[in-house]
Amino acid sequence: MGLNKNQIAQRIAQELKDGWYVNLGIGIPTLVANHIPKGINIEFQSENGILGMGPFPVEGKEDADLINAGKQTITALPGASFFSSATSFAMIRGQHVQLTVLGAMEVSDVGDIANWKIPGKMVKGMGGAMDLVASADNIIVAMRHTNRRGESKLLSSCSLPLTGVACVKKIVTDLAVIKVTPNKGFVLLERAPGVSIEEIQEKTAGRLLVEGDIPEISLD
Amino acid sequence: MGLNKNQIAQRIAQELKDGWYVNLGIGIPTLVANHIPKGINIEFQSENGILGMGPFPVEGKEDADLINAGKQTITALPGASFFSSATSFAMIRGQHVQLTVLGAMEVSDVGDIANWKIPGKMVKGMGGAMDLVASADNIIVAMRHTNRRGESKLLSSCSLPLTGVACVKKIVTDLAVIKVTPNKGFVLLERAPGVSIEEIQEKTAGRLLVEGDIPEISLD
Amino acid sequence: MSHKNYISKVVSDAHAALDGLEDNMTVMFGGFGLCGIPENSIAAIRDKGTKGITCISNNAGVDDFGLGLLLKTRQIVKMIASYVGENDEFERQMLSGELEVDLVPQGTLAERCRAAGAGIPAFFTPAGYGTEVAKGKEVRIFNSKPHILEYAFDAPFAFIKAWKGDKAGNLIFKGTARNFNPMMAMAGKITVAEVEELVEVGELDPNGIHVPGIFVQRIFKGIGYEKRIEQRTVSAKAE
Amino acid sequence: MSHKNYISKVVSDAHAALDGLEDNMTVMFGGFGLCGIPENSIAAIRDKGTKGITCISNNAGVDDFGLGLLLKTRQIVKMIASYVGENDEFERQMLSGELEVDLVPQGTLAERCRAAGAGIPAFFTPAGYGTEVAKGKEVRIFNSKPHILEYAFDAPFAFIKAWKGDKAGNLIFKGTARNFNPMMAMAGKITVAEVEELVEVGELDPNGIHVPGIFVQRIFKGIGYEKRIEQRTVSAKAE
Repeated sequence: MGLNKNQIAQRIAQELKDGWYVNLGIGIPTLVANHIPKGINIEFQSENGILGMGPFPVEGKEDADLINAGKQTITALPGASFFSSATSFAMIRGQHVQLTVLGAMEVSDVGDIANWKIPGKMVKGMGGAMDLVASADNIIVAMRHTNRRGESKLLSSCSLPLTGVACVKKIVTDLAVIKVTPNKGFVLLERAPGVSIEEIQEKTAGRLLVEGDIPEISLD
Repeated sequence: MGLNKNQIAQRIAQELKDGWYVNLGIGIPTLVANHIPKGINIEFQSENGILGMGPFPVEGKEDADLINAGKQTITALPGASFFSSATSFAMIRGQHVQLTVLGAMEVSDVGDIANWKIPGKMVKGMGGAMDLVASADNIIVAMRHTNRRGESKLLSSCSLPLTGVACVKKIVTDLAVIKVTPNKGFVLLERAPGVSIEEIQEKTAGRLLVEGDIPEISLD
Repeated sequence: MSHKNYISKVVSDAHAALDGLEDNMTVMFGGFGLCGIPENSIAAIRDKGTKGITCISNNAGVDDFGLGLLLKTRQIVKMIASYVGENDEFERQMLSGELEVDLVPQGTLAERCRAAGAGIPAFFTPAGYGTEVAKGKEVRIFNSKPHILEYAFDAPFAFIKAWKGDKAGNLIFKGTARNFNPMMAMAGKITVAEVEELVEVGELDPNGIHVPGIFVQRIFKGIGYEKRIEQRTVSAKAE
Repeated sequence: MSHKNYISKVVSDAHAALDGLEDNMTVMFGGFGLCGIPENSIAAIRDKGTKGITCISNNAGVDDFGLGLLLKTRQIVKMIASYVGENDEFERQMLSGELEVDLVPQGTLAERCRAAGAGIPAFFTPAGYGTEVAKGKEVRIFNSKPHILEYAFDAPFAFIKAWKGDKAGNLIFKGTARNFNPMMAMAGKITVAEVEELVEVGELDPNGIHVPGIFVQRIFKGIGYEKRIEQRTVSAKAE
């Protein structure tokens, strides 16, 4: 079976630590904001220039001057601040943002990530992704374990143009939670309820270390 | 004879052009602000973080949070802005300040300047002087033509540790107005009322070009 | 007093603000997506018909708004940006080779603009190392981490948009409409700021200025702001 | 909601703010002259007796105030600054060799702090080229002008002072008391901000924040500010 998008986001939210500033990418990462654990205080940064980003506005309250990096209308929470793109990326490059969560098309077993360009297809640009992955101390990738053709997205080396090298620390997919280590490659930490280790092994093309008991992901 | 401090400042003020942002150093340069010609609009920058610096406050209105780079209490004029030291030196280094006026201990005939350190004496530091002289498009030095021992301060090469190289464009002293050119050295433009060309030549140790009529400085 | 205590930057309108803008120049445009873009200046450039523009902007607008207007008229020959999706005409011109595109990581783009304005000709950043962005660039290790050398941008003109401005060119932005505008103000040799509200000198708090007037050469009050929203997203209304 | 929407940075006082400050650390101090200096933190460091401090600060205070207090007690072993006049004890220690001094051009100092906070490990600047400041440094020509390579500063602690701050660490400065404080806030691994007014989250205008709370790890309300004036200069009173 595996996790759905919301469950992937919920599992990633378990990684949050009190007092972290967090940057969430477009797609599944955005959903992480809906699952902040009790007692954990988090501020969300959006790289276009806001700290303290809140939920979407209620209808009629949209403000063209208040958007996130996905160009969606948002709100600002009490304690928010606005700043320039230079200051925003100073926060990111200077490692003041403790966690970046983003999607990926491919991740290699040394932590390389490809998520911005498919040769032959229209290139939209890397936006802030290269700055984010090159800088963040802690990068979690949220993605499906395989692509639409059923091929593994966890590879020994990326086939697509890279966004960053040796930067991904953890991957949460519909099937598993995986740590990325420079020497041992992918290390299986948890599996989705009802998903077998064999299935994960089969769908992971890069080196995958399975050691000891692998517990099921708990979402409670 | 020669010009006094205020007259040197007054002559330098004639160089001001409408719409210029100007940074004035400590000493004679500060006095330039008292002589802005009619119809000329100038904003003064102080490198500790203000544009639109005004005169000293009236007694009782001093504010410890409002000083200039000489640590003197000042005022802010309408249209002023405050900013960080990084932004302040972005203005300076990025050549947004059109004119810097500062004092000097020595200037060479290729425009090198020494004004921050005397070997064997207590070194106080260069403050912002090195940034100012390395960056400004237009640097005018205000100083006496000779030092206390009567020795020329306009040399073929500086004997003191440099603040910057090939940067001074013009010098206004008690005796003369002198242009500094990379190839011909000092070029005499004007002489103080009653001061002879011979006296200026005698008191200028570096190469000095005297060509054609040299008018007297006019202060009206 | 025979002189004002400030330097007036006011020009009458967007058209007057373009004085000196010529074909084949590099031009910066503030904004992120359609947020905080200089709507009046873009329209005036379209009307003026300036050609051969190399455009530095984080995005390229949409088909019928923002920089999309200048793409439609083929006034832009090269686009330096970090993200150029959401624009069919852009895609067509790029794929046909009519439009040259140079993609730059967003943080690097921002910092290269700031560097230009701050007199920093080059700096090292980790962004893009190991990717095609690093191709041909100097690599150096700092704190055991590889970085690449990136250069400041040059731009004879920058067009930006602020919320409020005074006649001396001091600017204040609202919300996330600030984005690239402050650095491009710093970088432009001639920076044109259009504002929603143009106030008298002295009306803005000197502690609250986002861009000091020294970085602005021309300012005018814009008109008819559309401020289009690209992705209107809302929450369920509270009961 | 079971969680706050902000991250509280409040500590009880200057003493509590020093937690983790150990001997032989590099420490940044905001301020220009005696303007905008963290008076409470300096006093607390004196009381704590932390030794072997390498101090990054534009100035060194005066004999009996500012960093002069930590010089008197010999808690500072090295001073990185742009201007260190007006302090006899400083001069004595420097001439006797007790105190190491590294003089850095003021703009370079400011930019090296910002760079540290912005993840820029090194940048080129024209300041100091051809002078003793350039000794041993890499020189490179950009636009026919020589520049030198300067490195970001590292600092496990930064002590800064703001006018107002909220509990999430957002800061606002007043007048020229801003100076080095914002960049040092960015550069400090642990940045301690003392403020004259500590307000609730939500009281400060998010458009008007000078230093976003992300750059501040600890904040407290300072007490007994002396705010000494170094050069009291006045104009003749208008009649």
